[in-house]
Amino acid sequence: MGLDFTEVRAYGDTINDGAMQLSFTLPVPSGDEAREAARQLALKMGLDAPVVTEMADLGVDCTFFVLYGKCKHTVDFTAINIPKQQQKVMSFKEVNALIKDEIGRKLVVVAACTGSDAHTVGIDAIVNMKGYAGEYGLERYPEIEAYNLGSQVPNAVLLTRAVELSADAILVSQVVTQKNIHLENLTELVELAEAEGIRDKVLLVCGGPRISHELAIELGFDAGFGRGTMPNHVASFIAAELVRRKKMKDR
Amino acid sequence: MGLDFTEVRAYGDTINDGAMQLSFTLPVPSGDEAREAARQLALKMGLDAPVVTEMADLGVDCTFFVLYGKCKHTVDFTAINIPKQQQKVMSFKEVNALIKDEIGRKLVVVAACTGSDAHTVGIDAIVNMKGYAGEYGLERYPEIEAYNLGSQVPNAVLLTRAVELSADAILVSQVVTQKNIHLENLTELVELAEAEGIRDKVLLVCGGPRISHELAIELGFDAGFGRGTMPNHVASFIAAELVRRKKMKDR
Amino acid sequence: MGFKLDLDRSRVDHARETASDIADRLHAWIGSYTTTTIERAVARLFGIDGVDAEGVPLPNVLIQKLQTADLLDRGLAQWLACAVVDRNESPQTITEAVAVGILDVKSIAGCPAEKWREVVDRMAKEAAGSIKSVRLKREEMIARAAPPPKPLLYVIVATGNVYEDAVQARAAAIQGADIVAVIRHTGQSLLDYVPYGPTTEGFGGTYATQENFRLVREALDEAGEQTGRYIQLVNYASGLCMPEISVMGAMERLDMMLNDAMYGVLFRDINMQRTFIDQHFSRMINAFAGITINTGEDNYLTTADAYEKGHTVLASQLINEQLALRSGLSEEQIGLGHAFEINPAMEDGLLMEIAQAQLCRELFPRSPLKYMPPTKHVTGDIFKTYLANGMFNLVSVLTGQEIQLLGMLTEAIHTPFLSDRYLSIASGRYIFNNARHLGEEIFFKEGGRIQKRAARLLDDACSMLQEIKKIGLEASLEQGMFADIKRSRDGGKGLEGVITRHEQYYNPFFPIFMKRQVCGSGGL
Amino acid sequence: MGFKLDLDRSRVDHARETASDIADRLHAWIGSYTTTTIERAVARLFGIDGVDAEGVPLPNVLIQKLQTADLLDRGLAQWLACAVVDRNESPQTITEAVAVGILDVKSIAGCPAEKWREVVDRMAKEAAGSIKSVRLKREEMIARAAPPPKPLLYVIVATGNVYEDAVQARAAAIQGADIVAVIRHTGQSLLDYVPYGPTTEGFGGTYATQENFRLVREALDEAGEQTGRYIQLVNYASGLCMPEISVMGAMERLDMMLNDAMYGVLFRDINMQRTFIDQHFSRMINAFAGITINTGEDNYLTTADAYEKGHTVLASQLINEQLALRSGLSEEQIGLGHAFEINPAMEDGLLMEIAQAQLCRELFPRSPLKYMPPTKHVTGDIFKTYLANGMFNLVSVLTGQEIQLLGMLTEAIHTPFLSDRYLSIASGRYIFNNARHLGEEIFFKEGGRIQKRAARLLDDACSMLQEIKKIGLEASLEQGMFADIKRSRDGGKGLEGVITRHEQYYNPFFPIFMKRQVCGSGGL
Ligand code: B12
Ligand code: B12
Ligand SMILES: Cc1ncc(COP(=O)(O)O)c(C=O)c1O
Ligand SMILES: Cc1ncc(COP(=O)(O)O)c(C=O)c1O
Repeated sequence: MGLDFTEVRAYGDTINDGAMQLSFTLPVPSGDEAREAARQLALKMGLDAPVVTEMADLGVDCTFFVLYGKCKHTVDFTAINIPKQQQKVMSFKEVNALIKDEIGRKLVVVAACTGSDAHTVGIDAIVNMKGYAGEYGLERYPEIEAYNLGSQVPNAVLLTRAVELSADAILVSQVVTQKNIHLENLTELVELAEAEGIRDKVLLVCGGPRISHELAIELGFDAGFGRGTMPNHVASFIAAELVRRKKMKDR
Repeated sequence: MGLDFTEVRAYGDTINDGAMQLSFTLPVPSGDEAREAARQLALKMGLDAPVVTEMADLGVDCTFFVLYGKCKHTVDFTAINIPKQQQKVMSFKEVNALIKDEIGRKLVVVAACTGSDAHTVGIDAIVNMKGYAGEYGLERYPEIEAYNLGSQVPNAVLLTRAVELSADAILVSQVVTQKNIHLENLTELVELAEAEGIRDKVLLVCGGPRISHELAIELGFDAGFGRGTMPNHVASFIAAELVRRKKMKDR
Repeated sequence: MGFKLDLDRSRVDHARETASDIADRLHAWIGSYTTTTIERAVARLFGIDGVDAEGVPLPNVLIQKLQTADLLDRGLAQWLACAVVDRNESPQTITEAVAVGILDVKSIAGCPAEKWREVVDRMAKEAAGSIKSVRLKREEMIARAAPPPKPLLYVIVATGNVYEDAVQARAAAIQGADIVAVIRHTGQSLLDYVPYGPTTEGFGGTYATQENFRLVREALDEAGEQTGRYIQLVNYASGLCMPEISVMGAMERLDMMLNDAMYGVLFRDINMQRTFIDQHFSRMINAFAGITINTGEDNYLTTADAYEKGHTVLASQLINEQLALRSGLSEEQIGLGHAFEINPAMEDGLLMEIAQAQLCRELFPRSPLKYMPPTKHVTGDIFKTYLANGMFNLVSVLTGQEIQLLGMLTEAIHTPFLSDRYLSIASGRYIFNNARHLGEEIFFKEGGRIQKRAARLLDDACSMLQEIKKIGLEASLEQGMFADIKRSRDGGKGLEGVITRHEQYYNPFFPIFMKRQVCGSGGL
Repeated sequence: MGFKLDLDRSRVDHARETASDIADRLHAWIGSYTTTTIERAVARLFGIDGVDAEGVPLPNVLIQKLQTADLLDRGLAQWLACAVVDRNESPQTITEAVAVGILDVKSIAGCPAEKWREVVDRMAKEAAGSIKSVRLKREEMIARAAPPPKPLLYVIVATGNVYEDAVQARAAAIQGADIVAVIRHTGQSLLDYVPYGPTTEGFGGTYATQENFRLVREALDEAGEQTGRYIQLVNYASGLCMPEISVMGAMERLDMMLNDAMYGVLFRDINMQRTFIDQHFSRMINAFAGITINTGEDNYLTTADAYEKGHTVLASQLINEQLALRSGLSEEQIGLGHAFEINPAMEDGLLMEIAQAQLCRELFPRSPLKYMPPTKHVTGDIFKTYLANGMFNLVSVLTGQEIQLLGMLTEAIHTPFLSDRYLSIASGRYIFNNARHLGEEIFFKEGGRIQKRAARLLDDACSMLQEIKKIGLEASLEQGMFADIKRSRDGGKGLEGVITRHEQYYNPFFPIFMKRQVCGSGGL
């Protein structure tokens, strides 16, 4: 299968056929005209030979479509490179050892699910004793002192607590993303931290199903973690990063 | 919901949000880069804020994606108009009456599933006694003499039979559409008919799940019928059209 | 729906009695308190509505004033009656006077007990009468409509914009939904007031306001007319304003309310005393209004592991049932919740789901059980999620569930699109029809995996209830026995709204709502 | 898989005996004929392969020449042996000489019977030996591999390009498919020869050629290595070249062949005499090679109505079984086909599917039943189709089917995409695991809808078989008793290839293949 990675195409039945499936609703009454409208929209998106395979009347002059077509567009795969978590993942043992040897005191971590977000399962999976999928949570780390403030914590409250506890790292979870409320929430935290002049005294880490490291960096965090994160991933980052910073200061 | 039919957008959660679902495969190994490639492809298609919600490794350096995004493109719904079957649908009784009164002889119809296509269920539904979903088939019409040549009939054979029987109408079914074999098949029939100089002596009608009246006209047929066609739809068209032509001649 | 699990009925009775003791223990103290929202609910019942110049709801303005004036411990009713006698104005006018500051609540002259009692009871009768007429209206409409086959198709709308909700609710109804819920704005449950008027901005859902209730009710009645059916409307009598929202629902002919005795405590960190006191009056209102309540045990399984914690659902259902009965709800009005949340990767997981669903059915034969879809383990693979929802629908019709909250293929992604809802309804209609009588056709192997699982769940629920009876429901919440979530007795939001009743405290609606006999059509 | 339908076993035995009589009646005459493709198959067994200048396969060239020279009625074997004795060259060299025209088939001197018999039998033994060694290779590989749980996941690839097929087949195997079939080019079954070499152009599928078999076999063995499993390869011994394709499959280690006694007649309008004669030898080869056959009763339900014509499937399965046994196939090698094709809009349709599937299971307890997915009623709504396929998978694991041809969510649209196949495998793995022991857990109500339907199907099948026994299988086809399709005795394609045997006709492979005892691992 001759493949040119500078011009990658979608692949359905035969290589480079560009085949794709779409589904969407148009606010127009069901019928031949609606089908044609769907077809035209697909053409504008760069789909050749679009075929509406299903058209369903949604009852309020709206029509749902399933459509197949062949996408003309290509992607240059060779040009893609993504900012990645450089830190290699360490085990529970390794992390604790590192902290003990290199920092010599317990690290303080404050975690919360901020704003109006009440989805604690994710942050609990990272922080609570029990942990996630068999991996111990941060509370279980002898070298980490973890405080889980729970859900719906205002950014201000979170920061005050962090200062009181002179936290080394703040962990925020954002699960609800409707209308980009998570972006607002996260941005606000960074701004508050800067306003209070503690931004560079503490590691800011966020996570959630729609969070990527890339996004976190953009928003001014030190790291971001997405779906399927394990407690030791986060612990590894925090420990290693703090060690790095300590070393830099010590010079 | 303020709607501008000259600029219709897809509708997911809130009107004009442009929300759409895509799924496709890219011939690249699964991973962050693959996800980014999928995102970039969606951007090129005019999707804002594309989010890959599922990425699955297909095992042979191919990756499957489910993606949601917001389509920028719009369609001018007011500008759409489609060639339609003008003929109003008549009942079994009405059709027979019309033929009896206006033409005064039985109409001869020859039907077949042509080329290598062996999908007879559709054409049988139209032609055979039994019919479809309770509607009698053409064989059952007292005023129609219907010959069903069955499946895998070469176009040449079909035409010869049509001439022998001096058919008023030829019905072709095409169900297999892979590599547009149905287009080839149908075009060939029209060309042969013209070559043999019988094109205007007979009504050419085609049908199949991927056939539309529009397409049929393009290909040089007199009519085309798609999914869910009933025998009386076809009968109505044939009878009415032949009456129309007769009247024109008689002037 | 025959009994197929060969359960030890004595265990069942024993479990129920234990739950009853737990409820009694709670009722031993909640009767000595009222709350700000209960009194605001009374204000609303007396027709007090609207907002002041700053947009604060008048019920809040009035109750706030009375609380600061230390008058609230006797309840709003007494003061209001005296004010009516004193000024001979309507409660609304009186409240407006208080709001603009031309009337000081302390300035109201007291009046003889028999006098204010007589006034209060008359006003309360009227209020109750208008709620009753709403209930009768519903009953008429249902009588006229085509009876829907069970399980009922329940979908949610959550655009954040009530006008768009109305359109999408109508669409769902036309597509075949029997029940439509408008999910609330994410943060509303933490507001100690109910927003006012139509709203167009919300996250994760739309504000519950009386006007929003009315607008969506209108849309659904329209769709009902159009399709010859009656479409039920649902909202949430939960959070810091449980009784007030029940009043609004009673007035605007909502048909169901999510109205759990513990959800707010566990999932919204609302103070447990506040919640237990509020839920009692809130549920009385629903009972009287003929509204079916939904409980929230499903949430335990989205938070804790569904296989390990299946028994906590049963224990909670039994407690919710006993508390609900004590607020005058009939069994047919108690839509106990549970869910299909076992990890789909589990071998024989489907058998375990069947066991749990069948067990709920057999424990609560008259309850309109509310069955919640897979959510926690579904992913962005919309095809797999669509299939999992189909399996959920199959188990539902197989085990005779009543209220089917249809799963969305995009559950892991966003709040439902118009088309997501359409597809979920299509799935429900297909499966329920295609497997209509499967439940009648199938039996379970004696002592097989399904029966064993059910027996095990029942045993564990019994032990859990025993433990709770020993330590009390409050302590069980402190220990995190539900959903692995720990809540302290005095922690959480809203404790400041709890007020110890004066021995002369009077709320005319308690006797009226509790007297009433079980309303026949309660179950709808 | 216990018996749950409470069937009247005497009816079952009676049905089987009737089918046996029908098969006997057919075997009373097919033994007096041979066909061009049977003799070409013999040629291939003797190692004759390749094409001439015009690209005509050498087996065709040779048999064609013998037929025109009126030498074919004694069978190829005798002539070929004499030629070998006469010229002392290999069959291949001899054929090439014939092809280029330097050898006239008539010019071969006859030789004494004992002589050519001895030569023929030696050559045939060698041929059989090499096929046997392929079979042993398969058995070794299977013994080494992890035994797959049932039902087995069966998918098709159909790109038209063998190299792409190979990639997609490997992908499917890695994703978890146990069996991969390469669908044939739409028109191939009507070709009276087997194309040669690797092919990259086909409609609806890829040409079945020996080289294509080899290439995909290689790809699957690779994937098998990689995953520690044995992946089965399937093709189609059907159409005008049934026996030849069986030979190719035997040589290239195919594991399954679609190999029905009537499919070609009904769905490809191939002459019935030709087909009945061909299928017998074709199946002997499969039997000896340890190949599992699949029959095509599913096609009846895609053509006629699945609910009304359910019994025709059973009647056909019983006939197919009897004919297969007469070709030396063991029950474990007879993968009888049926399908999940009842209109999904039918109330309780799922119960009817369960009844039919369970009935097949109980009628043929040792057959590796092949269960075909919903196709006819699925539409371009890929979500609904995906769900319907999930229900199909559930019924399969519930009723203990063995070979699960996974449904594609795009069945109504196109031949499967790479991702369509992935999703279908994901569905199968999810449902089979999540409901693994459901079959053991569930019983059917006595005299309920499911048992009634099964009994009814069995009765109707009995009556149909009675009728067929009376008029004969050929007449039943003339009357359109299967799939509503009528075929005349002398109509259809390929009759010209039927030759009456000379009394000295000899085919050394009949005795060799039929002698053999049922091969243990036949069922795989
Ligand atoms: C469980 C659940 C609930 C439970 C929450 C219980 C609890 N105690 O958490 C309940 C029932 C209470 C609930 C309520 C609501 N929910 Co909710 N809920 C879910 C559900 C089903 C599962 C979420 C979950 O637990 N996933 C499992 C965990 C382990 O995964 P995770 O959160 O991704 O966490 C992992 C990683 O992301 C990462 N991670 C997460 N956080 C962090 C933080 C850090 C620092 C790090 C390093 C890593 C990290 O590590 C974790 C482990 O790997 C999702 C749907 C879904 N399937 O995703 C909807 C969902 C998230 N909910 C939703 C909504 C809208 C709500 C409501 C607002 C609905 C309403 N109006 O009532 C309410 C209100 C809640 C609120 N105020 O926020 C929407 C959000 C839509 C959107 N994208 O904005 C979803 C997607 C459902 C839907 N389709 O509508 N919900
Ligand atoms: C049944 C079926 C078969 C049966 C056919 C039996 C028979 N006697 O017809 C069997 C099993 C034999 C078969 C075989 C094959 N099939 Co097939 N088959 C189907 C299936 C499942 C249903 C088709 C059907 O009967 N629909 C019901 C009828 C009533 O609907 P209809 O055809 O659309 O007809 C209606 C209208 O279109 C219209 N109409 C149709 N014709 C005409 C003509 C006129 C004049 C008019 C007015 C109207 C009209 O009126 C009808 C009534 O409303 C479809 C998948 C699907 N669900 O569509 C695949 C499908 C059509 N088959 C397909 C393929 C590839 C094949 C094979 C080539 C596979 C193979 N390699 O073996 C073979 C070979 C067949 C061949 N040589 O053509 C593909 C075609 C892919 C494509 N788009 O090109 C499909 C889509 C399945 C798939 N996804 O792969 N098939
Ligand atoms: C019982 C119950 N009450 C309330 C809610 C939601 O209410 P809120 O608006 O507080 O999120 C839910 C939703 O999960 C629920 O299950
Ligand atoms: C039994 C059987 N044989 C053969 C085929 C297909 O073979 P052909 O290549 O002739 O279409 C099928 C496909 O449906 C089948 O079911």
